[in-house]
Amino acid sequence: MKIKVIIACCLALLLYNKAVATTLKIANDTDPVSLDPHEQLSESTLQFSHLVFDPLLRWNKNGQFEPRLATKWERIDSHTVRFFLRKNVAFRTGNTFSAKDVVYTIERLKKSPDFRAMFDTIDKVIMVDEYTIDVHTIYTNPLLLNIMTYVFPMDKAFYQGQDQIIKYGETFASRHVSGTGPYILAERKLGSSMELTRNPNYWDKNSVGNADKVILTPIRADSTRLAALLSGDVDFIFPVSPIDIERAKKVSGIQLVTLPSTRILLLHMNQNRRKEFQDVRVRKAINLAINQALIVDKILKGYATPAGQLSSDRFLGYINDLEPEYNVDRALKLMKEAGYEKGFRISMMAPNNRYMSDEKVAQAISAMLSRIGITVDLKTLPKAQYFKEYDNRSADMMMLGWQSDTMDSNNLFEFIIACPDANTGMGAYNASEYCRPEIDADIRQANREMNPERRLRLLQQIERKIYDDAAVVPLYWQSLTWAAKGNVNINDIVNDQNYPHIGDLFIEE
Amino acid sequence: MLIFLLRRLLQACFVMIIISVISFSIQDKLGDPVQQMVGMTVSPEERNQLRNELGLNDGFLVQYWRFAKGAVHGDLGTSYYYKEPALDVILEKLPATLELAFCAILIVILIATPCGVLAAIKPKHILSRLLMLISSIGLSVPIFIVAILMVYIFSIELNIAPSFGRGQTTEFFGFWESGLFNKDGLSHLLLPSLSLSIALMPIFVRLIRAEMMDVLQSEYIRFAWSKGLSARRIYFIHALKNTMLPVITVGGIQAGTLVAYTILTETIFQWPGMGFLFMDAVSRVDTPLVSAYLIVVGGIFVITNTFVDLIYGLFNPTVRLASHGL
Amino acid sequence: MKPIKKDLIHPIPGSRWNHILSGVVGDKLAMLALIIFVFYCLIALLAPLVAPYDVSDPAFMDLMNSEIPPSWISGNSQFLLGTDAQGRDLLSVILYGTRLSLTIGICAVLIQVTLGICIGLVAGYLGGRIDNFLMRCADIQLSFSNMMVAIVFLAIFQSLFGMARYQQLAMIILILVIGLTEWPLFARTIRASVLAEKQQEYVDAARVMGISSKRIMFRHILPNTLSPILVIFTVQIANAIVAEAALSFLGLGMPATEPSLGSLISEGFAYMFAGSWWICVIPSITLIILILAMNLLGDWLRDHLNPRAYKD
Amino acid sequence: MKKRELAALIDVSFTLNRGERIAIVGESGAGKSILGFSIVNLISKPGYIESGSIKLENKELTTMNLRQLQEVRGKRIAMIFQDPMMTLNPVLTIGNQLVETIRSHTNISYKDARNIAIEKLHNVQIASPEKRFDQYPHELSGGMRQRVIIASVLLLNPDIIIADEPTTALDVTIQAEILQLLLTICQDNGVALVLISHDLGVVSKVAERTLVMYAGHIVEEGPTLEIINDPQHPYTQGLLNALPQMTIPGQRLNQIQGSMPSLAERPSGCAFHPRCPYATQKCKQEQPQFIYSGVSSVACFIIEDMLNEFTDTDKEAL
Repeated sequence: MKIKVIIACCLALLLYNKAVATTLKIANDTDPVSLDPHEQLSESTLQFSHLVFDPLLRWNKNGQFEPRLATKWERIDSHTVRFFLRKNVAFRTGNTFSAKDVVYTIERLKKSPDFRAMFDTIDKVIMVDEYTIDVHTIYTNPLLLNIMTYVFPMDKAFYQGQDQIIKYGETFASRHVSGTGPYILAERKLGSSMELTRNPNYWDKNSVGNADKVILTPIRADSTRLAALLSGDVDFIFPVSPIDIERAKKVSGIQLVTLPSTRILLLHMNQNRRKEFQDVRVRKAINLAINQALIVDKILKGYATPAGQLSSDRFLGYINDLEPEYNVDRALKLMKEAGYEKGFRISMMAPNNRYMSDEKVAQAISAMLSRIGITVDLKTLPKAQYFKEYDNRSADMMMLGWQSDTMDSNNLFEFIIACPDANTGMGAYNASEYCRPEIDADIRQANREMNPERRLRLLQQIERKIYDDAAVVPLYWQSLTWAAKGNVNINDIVNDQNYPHIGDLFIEE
Repeated sequence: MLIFLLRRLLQACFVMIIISVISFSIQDKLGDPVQQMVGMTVSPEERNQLRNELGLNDGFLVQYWRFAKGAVHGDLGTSYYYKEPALDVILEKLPATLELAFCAILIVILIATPCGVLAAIKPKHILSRLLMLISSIGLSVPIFIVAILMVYIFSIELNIAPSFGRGQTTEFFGFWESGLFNKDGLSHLLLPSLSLSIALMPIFVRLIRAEMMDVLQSEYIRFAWSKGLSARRIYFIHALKNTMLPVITVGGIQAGTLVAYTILTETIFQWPGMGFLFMDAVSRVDTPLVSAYLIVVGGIFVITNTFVDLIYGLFNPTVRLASHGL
Repeated sequence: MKPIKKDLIHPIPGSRWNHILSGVVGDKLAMLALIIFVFYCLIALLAPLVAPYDVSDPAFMDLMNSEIPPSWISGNSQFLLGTDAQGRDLLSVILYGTRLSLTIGICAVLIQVTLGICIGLVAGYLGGRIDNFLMRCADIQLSFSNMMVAIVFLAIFQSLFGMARYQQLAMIILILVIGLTEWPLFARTIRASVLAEKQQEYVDAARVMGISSKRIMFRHILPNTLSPILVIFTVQIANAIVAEAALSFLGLGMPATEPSLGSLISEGFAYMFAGSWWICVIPSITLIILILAMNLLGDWLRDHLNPRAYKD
Repeated sequence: MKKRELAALIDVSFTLNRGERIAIVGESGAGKSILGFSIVNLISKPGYIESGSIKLENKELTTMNLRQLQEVRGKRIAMIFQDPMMTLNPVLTIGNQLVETIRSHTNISYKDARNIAIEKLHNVQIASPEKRFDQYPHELSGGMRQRVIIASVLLLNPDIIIADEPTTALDVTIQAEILQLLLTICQDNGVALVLISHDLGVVSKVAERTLVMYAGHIVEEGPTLEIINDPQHPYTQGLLNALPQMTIPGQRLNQIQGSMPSLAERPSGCAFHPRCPYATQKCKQEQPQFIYSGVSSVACFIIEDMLNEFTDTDKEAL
């Protein structure tokens, strides 16, 4: 008798399957560290923020600002911008969204260790009325709107009083979330999955998004992630490794979308460690010896854009005619002129799990440098160890990938090119130890220059100086690729920042 | 019996102390946890500040003492990533790993025992020769190649079973997330447990065969034959029972190997168990989690070993338990 | 009735080797396995001479040649087994990889043997508390799979030498890691054999004659325990190579600049589904054949020498 | 290279009458045990019976299939092995091992089988058999175990018991008890006994008839007392001389020179000739035939010659 009951129970459990309307299963590479949108400035946190929260404004596919919770904005004076907020928006908790929440959020951002650097420029936020705010900056800031894309208003009534941001340990905000976004977090298993349901009271009635349920699973290995899509376990994956794209394209019922991104991969040549690198001819020779086009073609299978400068063509600083140049003969001649005809030996480090095919790129580069007599002792490390070494400047040559937070060239220059200064944080990732005070002055000026024309000239001037000086070796701008089943219209919702607007994702039946 | 258990307990403590020292000493050596916690734009001072708060700048002994004090109270530190007590995080993943290991062992027992017995009683039979050849090949193909092939064939080409994760789980007793009781969970279990068992199978087939052949040579088996017993009774009662003794011992030792295999299998199949957690923790430099994992695995080994000895005692009446200790 | 040991002379090792050799010639499968093993050893030793390209040559790695299929598909006779994603000649890389894998395997097992023999002899011969202690240590050691030990060791070595020097020492460290983790297997076997041998009359006799215990251990007991060691030795080399491959697969083994068979497979894995199967499949087959040969050899040795039978 | 096949027994032939007790004697390696095992076809692999015939009441045993053999084993012919420590399965209780023997041959209920087993245990003079019934072999002493084995052999009242060195592994005091027990049981139940031993002392107490084996051959056969009092074959003489009681105190034991050849090194002609003090050229070349010497049947050229001489001189005298 007992056995029969047990068998019956087992059968019931086996047959038990929830009937779900439209479920979208997504696999990406990492899940957010915390539910607190202000705890870590990382791609996965921002992807999550776009699901559960709404920004004041966001970038659309064409690189224009699209109003979200801010319906419009206007510049009042050189230091102030006024934002008009959307009415009739409610948080998950039912609290109504208003100006107090935005003020609260920006003030919280100013306390966040990760976002502080960006929001330091904001002096104060003033509530004009319940749906209007004025944002005052300390000095004129041409990039205020770019920064405001990082403001995802949080529910003040929900968080207030228990909103501390702690990098370790448990906080209220890291466990609980209340936003205005298209989805509501239903369940989260850290490190293995996250389940969200559609917000029934979502304010954006025009959104075509129709997934009732979203399940996000992080899958670390590129090939496993693709296998999950091909075997039908998930509907939408990103990123897709360039190696697998060709194969995935051949599979029917699978669609791929590729967009060029603004993330620049580059090499630093440490001038303090090696006197050879202080010679501009050597730096030029190295630039000439590296064949960016071949790397992009062979290793990244064409899913990147060879770079001769730091700014991508979306940025102001981009100069049309700065193309990567490959010429071994000239490189050899330059080496000879510099007195290093016999070459020399350098050490090089690169991560092996941070960027797409980073290790292979590094290997290819060391092979290319050997053509001009530079012997490279290459070490590749997992990212956890790599960035420790990076901070110590442990090798003569180091690889770095940089995505501009503000979608502007100056962010690149500030962190990668400016003279290292521990006090201001300028040049924090300048592993070249390259220092040109006049470039620093330009960078500072560009940070405040409100005239777009003059600002463009300033940024291009910096870009050209870097190029002429061969300060670093730009490699390529990585492309982003997403893949999904044919009935999932990802084409409309992806963008070059890799924050897919899943709230607007339409799934055909 | 009591003395045996007490001795075992003492040993376990000794072992755990050694393990805790080792696992603690690797903290801070795997990379900088602070680097992983903050964004790219955070200044060095702030990082140092954070490091001070975490106590990472104290001396080794100070840190160890703090760690040991906590460990006694079941506090193995707080995972940097999960922001929860490391022990809780690991215990939460334990059911997944145990279910995987359990299913793999079940498959191994169900298949390896008859195969091993067959190969032992009919060593010249074509089937046993084939079996031994297959087991030789199986022994020679590394588990990660097996796993890759399985994903490729069953998941991508044939689309029979899912290639990653655990699928739907049902909760029991409030803490045990089980995937054994629904179709989705079982289908997810298929490939990982199969590839894990394929890795273990050859070892056990060979072991059972060798031990069985050894036992079949023994006097008491010959005496059993001389008594005119049926072949079935001799093989499955007289011989198998004696065969299983060393198999159990080796099985206990294999527990360590099983842990290694689960790391590989879980990594390839994204099985959300302890091994996957461990590799994740290593790559995230979540040092409290790494050392907690080492301690938990060490503990599991000590427990299984004790159990193996106890079971050994049950199976083998000749063993006096007390003589087995230090 | 127990046969009486005729005298104090232990079995002569020379005759054992003849015994093995004559047996190998008789068994076709064992012969094949031996030939394969010797072949691998030879190409590993002679890799620099046999390989069509010099891997240390700066021109060896040329992205222009990347992912060329094996010559029977591409018709390109320049690269017999094709090239990998970096444009390296796969044949040359595999030859050097085999050399590395075998070196790591054999050296690691040599460490295991040395440690295992010493500990096993001491434990078995002295017995008592020392024996118990050592065997407990063996248990503890076995509880940690070499993968975990590897991570611990890698961390310690890294902090000792610094990351930069570490990768130059990767091979030695791998040898140490694998060598230090599997000694209990040898130690247990030796101990068991010693315990069995100890009861034999000739050991008693040797002791009565006033031969020191060290001498008894090494001159009298050790030669008699060689058979099981030989068997385990063969199988352990295979295991060590697999362990190295697994560590490399997890990204803990040899650096990509000096690939072993395991790191080649792991690297090629990404290309497996992308169409360039040979980058993963050919090293895998190379590895599997080597391991299979070692295992067959070990099996055959086990059956042929029948270590258990040697006790009497 | 083909593996060599070696013959362990050559030209061995004897008959056993109902209720008769015979002994097979020889050094280790003579083939005594193989002879014992081959009777019930229990030779361990890779050994096998190449040719010959073993009959039990006109039923050929060598050609029987396993099922038929199982009928014979235990029920008709039972065996007692050399080492009682190794003969009982260590992981099964005594009772279990006794009952299974009964139940595999008859359709008796467990309870009845248990009663029979306990009765037999009682018969072999085991104290408190009910208690022993549930114990494991390792809880019993060596002598005790041999009694259990004898009890298990008696369970089905077999016609023949083959005892392979049943007392070798036991203490001398217990040896005598076990032998006495064996003898009594055989006499009481009319069971035929094949006692395999290297010890002529043991044999003399139990067996009516003795077969002496050397290197796979029977070299002498006859009534036990006659053989012991007047051994004919040089090998039998050597065996007897080697017994301690045959020597004067203080004198060295009379060893037979050399040792038994292994199967692979069996010499030509009479296998004993390298060790035989009387060996002639003929011994090295030809295989001697059995002849009746008046005391026993012997295969030896020396005896043959002596007999011939004797008859010749007899004739002359006549």
